[in-house]
Amino acid sequence: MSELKVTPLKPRDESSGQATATGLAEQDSTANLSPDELREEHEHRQQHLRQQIEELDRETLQKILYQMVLIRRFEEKAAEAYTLGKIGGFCHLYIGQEAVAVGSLSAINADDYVMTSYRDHGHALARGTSADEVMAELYGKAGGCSAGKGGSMHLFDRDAHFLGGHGIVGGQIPLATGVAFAAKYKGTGQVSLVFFGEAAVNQGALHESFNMAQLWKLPCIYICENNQYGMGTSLARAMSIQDVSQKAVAYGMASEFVDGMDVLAVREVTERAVERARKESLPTLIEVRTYRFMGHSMSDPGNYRTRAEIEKYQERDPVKLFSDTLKDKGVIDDAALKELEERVRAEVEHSVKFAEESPLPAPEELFTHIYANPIKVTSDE
Amino acid sequence: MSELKVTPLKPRDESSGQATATGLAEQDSTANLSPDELREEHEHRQQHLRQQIEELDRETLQKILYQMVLIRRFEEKAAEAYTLGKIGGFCHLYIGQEAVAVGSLSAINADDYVMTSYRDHGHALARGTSADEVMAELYGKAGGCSAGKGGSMHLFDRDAHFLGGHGIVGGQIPLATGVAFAAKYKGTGQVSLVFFGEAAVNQGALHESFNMAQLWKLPCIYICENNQYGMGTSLARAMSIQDVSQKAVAYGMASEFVDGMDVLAVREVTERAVERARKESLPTLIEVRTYRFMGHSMSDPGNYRTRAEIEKYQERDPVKLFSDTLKDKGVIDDAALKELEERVRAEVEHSVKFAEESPLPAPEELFTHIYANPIKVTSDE
Amino acid sequence: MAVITIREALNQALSEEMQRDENVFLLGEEVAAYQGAYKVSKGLLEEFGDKRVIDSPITELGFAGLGVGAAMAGLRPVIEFMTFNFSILATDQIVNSAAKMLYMSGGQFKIPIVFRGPNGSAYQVSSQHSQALESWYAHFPGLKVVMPSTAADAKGLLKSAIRDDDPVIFMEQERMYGMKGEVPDDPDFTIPLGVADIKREGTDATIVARSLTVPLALKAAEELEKDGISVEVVDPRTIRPLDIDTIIRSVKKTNRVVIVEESHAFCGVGSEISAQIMERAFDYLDAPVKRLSSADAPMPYAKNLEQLALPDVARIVAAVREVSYM
Amino acid sequence: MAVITIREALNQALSEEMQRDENVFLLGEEVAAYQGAYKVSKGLLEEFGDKRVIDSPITELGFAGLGVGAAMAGLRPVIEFMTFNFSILATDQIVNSAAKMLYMSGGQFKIPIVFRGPNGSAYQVSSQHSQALESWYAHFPGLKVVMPSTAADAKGLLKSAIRDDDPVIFMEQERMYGMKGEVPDDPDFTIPLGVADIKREGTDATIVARSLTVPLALKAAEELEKDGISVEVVDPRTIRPLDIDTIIRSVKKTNRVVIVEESHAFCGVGSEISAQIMERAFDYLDAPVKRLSSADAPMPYAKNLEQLALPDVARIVAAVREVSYM
Ligand SMILES: Cc1ncc(C[n+]2csc(CCOP(=O)(O)OP(=O)(O)O)c2C)c(N)n1
Ligand SMILES: Cc1ncc(C[n+]2csc(CCOP(=O)(O)OP(=O)(O)O)c2C)c(N)n1
Ligand SMILES: [Mg+2]
Ligand SMILES: [Mg+2]
Repeated sequence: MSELKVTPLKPRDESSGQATATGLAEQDSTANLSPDELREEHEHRQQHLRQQIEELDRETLQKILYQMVLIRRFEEKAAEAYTLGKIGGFCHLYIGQEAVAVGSLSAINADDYVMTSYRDHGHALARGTSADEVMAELYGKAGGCSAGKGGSMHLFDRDAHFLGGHGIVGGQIPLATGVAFAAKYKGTGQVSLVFFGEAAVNQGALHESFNMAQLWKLPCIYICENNQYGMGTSLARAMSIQDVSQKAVAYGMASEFVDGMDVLAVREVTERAVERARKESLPTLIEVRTYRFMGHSMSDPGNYRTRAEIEKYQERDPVKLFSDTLKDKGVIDDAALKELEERVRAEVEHSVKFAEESPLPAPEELFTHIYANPIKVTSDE
Repeated sequence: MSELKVTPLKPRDESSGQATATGLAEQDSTANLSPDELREEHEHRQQHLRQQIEELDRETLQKILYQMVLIRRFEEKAAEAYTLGKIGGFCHLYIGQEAVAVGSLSAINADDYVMTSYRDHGHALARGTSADEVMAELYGKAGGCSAGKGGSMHLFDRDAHFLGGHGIVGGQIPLATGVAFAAKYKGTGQVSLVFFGEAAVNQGALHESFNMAQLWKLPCIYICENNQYGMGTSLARAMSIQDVSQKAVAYGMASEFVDGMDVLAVREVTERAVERARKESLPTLIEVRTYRFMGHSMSDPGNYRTRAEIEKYQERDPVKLFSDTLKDKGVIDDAALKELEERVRAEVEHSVKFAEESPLPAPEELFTHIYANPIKVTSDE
Repeated sequence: MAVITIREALNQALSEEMQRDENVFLLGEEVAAYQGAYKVSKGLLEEFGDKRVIDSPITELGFAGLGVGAAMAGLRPVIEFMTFNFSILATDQIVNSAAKMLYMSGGQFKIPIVFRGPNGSAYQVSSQHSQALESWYAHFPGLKVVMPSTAADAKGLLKSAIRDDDPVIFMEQERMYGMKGEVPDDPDFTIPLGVADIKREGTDATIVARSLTVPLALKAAEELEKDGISVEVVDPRTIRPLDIDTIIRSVKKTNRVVIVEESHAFCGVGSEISAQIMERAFDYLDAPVKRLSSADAPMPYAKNLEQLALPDVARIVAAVREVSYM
Repeated sequence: MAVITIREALNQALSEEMQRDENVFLLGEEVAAYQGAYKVSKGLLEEFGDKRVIDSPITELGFAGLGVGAAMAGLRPVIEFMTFNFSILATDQIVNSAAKMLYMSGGQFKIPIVFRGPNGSAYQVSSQHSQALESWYAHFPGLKVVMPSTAADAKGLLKSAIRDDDPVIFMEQERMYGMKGEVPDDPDFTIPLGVADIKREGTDATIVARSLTVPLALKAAEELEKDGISVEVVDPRTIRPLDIDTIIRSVKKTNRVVIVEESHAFCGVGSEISAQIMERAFDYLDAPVKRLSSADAPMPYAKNLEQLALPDVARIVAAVREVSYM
């Protein structure tokens, strides 16, 4: 099921430092900057990137870029198909947040577990679920990764250890905590990665899960994708403190804050958390400051944000940011980039073709998969 | 409905300082002390008490003592009646925690709101609900403060603004937050006081309520009665941090820690929180370190605690602590104390007589109070 | 009589009741600045300000409980669940606090609150977002459950629900927000809770339908009329308390019943109505009461499967034929 | 055959299944050090250690979800609710995660989990602590619901539930923990899910009872026998899936049915069974199916009112007479 399996890197030696919640400071530094400040800031990050790149092998860097571009183009195509009525229901795009899923998932092993919310296309693709199966799922076809029964919000891929897209805000947080519990119970050394939005932080399910995870020392990594809005409600209007990473203090849990437009920074933070989970069997809360470039879902006009605000963040488009760096670092050149875009285009085109040609689920599928062990109780049914 | 209405004191001028979460330090200072250290500690508190006593009028001090003794004797009698089978269901005694309800409720006005958990006898009595009606409720009689329908866990007294005993751990926390919302909405200047155990702190309901209370600036005072056990589970086995007051940090909420065996200290802390609620319309979390001398409920053998541990806390019995102080401060003498005990005995005896003589609820009461506005839909019912 | 959508009718009811009583306020996710996820609260923030139209964090258990507490202290909250699927997180405060408070306080604390929002299926939103929960809430004494099917009912019943002194679960349907109907202009027009409505008179068979299945039942009735089958369509409108007398009167006339519902069948409202019909009109039944419910399966995403899962006109027609033995 | 209490039978089932499969673990409030609030897990901490017998904080939603997640990753959790009243806080994880996971994942993730604990009334514990919730869980496809009424059934069914690959809601009854019965010694004794049991054979009338009402029905049957009324008592044991065939066979023999339940009537399991009996055995009924449920009121604390609220032997006897027209 996975074309783009992730090669885990050998744990880096200097990455074992105890994490600290540096949220408040960091946040202020990325929030409402002037264009000039932004460009400065941008330059600064470029340098940091260059360092990290020294340490990473070309293949990994190219795979990371490939995944980010794939998610971007795949979703552009999905949006198109949605407006054509090929895709129904709710469809939540990940455009703008690609660096979060790609960066963090590049830091874990193939047998670690991943779970997220309904905004799950990027995570499935980054996890290695084929574009064909994801697109077919969006189309509600039998060839979809959830057999057409889940749809955009409920992508699943057991082989890729992708434990799904979940629709109830916060619902995946206790689930992922249980996955971590199982990993510890079995002593497999696996970690559980779970993604959720900043608005999910206010749900009781998070409070209950964080307490259990820290109390029982579970290898769970909680990644809050703080895109600063829950539907039309800004973080400031929904949470009494603005610094999500500070929530960890109430549980004695380690936490970190990171810029979600910088894919290698996300990877680096995740590596530290993964090491903490594997070596000390401890959870970590990672607040990733990011931004969604599109509406909450395909049906959201998004009037609650100014064009200016959106453009401010688009100046730091994570895909462009990373490809520029790889270029001026000489990891790829225009030709390679063009070739990569070409491969992505082909893969996306193929996924549409695959989805179009995949059959609808057979009518009898309505009644399959209700029970793993169905019990026949009556003759006349 | 209330014989022992509380006279609110004029707000004291020096009580406006911003609260701080001094929990950790304080906690360590009260936990596992040697008998000698305890006596020292005890002396220290005696002095603090003497100061406070200067500022308080005799009448208030005597009322506070009276209420603590009333609760103690009332519950000793209730326990007796329970073992005789006069009282059924769950019966959670408050013995050992009297200083919490009495101290904090002495700091609010008659029209402020009070809510608590199933461990509610003390709060009802301190709020001024008559011993007769409370005992009759425990007996399941028509004369009970909830007409015999609620029982020990669900005492209610609208006239005393006592909004009940609630049975679902943590359930009263959102409710009290809503009461505070209503007070602010109406601009009445009332505050909402809600009591809950330390084990309730782990419930999602608290997390959701604290965020709303701080976000919307609601005049709600959250009093955690940390008696260190939730049934048979110690705080250490249920919560990843031991310092309940620190939970407030995750919401930017003010919090304080106070020794729950010192009734005037509880009163003082509550006064500060009440002032914050009235003047700034802000919530406060107060962690009160206390201890229950009896089992979790009448049916709990309580094997999870050592005799030694219980005796350690009984050395600082809040009722004795306070009466001793009033005595050597000359607020009361042995004669007065004897007279007070006598009045209490009479009141408790009377409550038993009242409960015994009160009729059972009439059979038709089964179907009253289901709806405030019942709708007759069918002829033949 | 203006012709307006159910969405507009609900919006009018909210606006009028908020004008009428300043203790009424609306709280929920995206109800204010966003004008409501389904625009039911359009314009209310502008009309009443952010003191009375409040965007809440995503904390269903918390704000449901906050509403109940506010009701204890004398307000009349209208709590919107973006959909009733999310109310599943709040059932404790609805069932243990709202439904039982008056009773366990021996009559001292009434809870005048409305919990409202869309219930049932939408358009391919898959299993976690397509649930019909009326049987859950109707199971418990202390709650009232209302399910309107027309613009007039939506407005008249919501106004009654807000004026009612008990907790009311008011269930709308996303697929119906755009449906139009005549609504009286009188600002004091209300429809009493607990009164069923004959949406169409007939003599040969009775269809008991609610919410989304009412328009389907009416279409089915038209088709059946062509074949000379005269169908009566009864809409209980209020599920708890249930106006069973009106249903029984119809059954005694037609002797044949089909119950159509969007919820699952097992322990559903249809099973309750069916059981009560047997208990009260056994000797009048010429055929066993038939239930037509959504499939006994979680709601699938695929469009073709979703259509199979839900009752439709063709299946209603077939069901009526079946009980009519033709 | 040893004679043991239902409490001991459940304890044996847990112990044996934990010995049999190391992926089985027990988690809940007070299940370990305290030996269980009702002592069902007595000795298990000592036998299996704190890795597999775990005291949880009071966070029902959280630990129910944790259990479902652990099941996704291959464990077989047994999650104890101190009582099912508290499961109301966890319904989201049970109904939205456990029940739908296999379906929405297109068959990829099964959820082998048991949620167990006492359901229904206890002794004067008032309205928030006396609720019977079987109809809630039975409403949803994806869940299985089991309610044993004897020691043997308790042990055999719990073992089957733990071995089953689907989420099972296993409902006990506090008033029954001390009831004794014969239980086969064979450690591989199990009772299949989905199979009803005739607890007593009879020819004149059928009582369908479950959990606490089974012993009451048997007492009523004895009394009725004295007046020459031969009563058959059918215990479905599994509510979902419901072995309706066994019930129908009995109805076709006796032609008269009383359903006795501790839950509220409205949209209860009794309404479902009644509706299905009409649908499948209409022509065999000599009288309408009668339901005897707990009062349509929250549970009062007062002992005399609590007794009035619950079905008892006298009322069961009267109900059987009523359907027998004598
Ligand atoms: C319990 C629940 N309440 C409400 C919703 C409707 N809803 C879906 S997404 C969403 C906003 C969530 O925002 P956030 O958690 O920040 O994630 P994001 O969409 O920004 O990725 C809401 C209110 C839901 N799905 N579940
Ligand atoms: C939601 C819920 N879960 C479990 C219970 C059973 N129960 C009643 S009290 C209690 C312990 C609560 O401890 P704490 O909150 O510290 O209050 P305390 O009893 O110590 O005053 C438990 C588990 C309940 N009533 N509600
Ligand atoms: Mg967000
Ligand atoms: Mg406690």
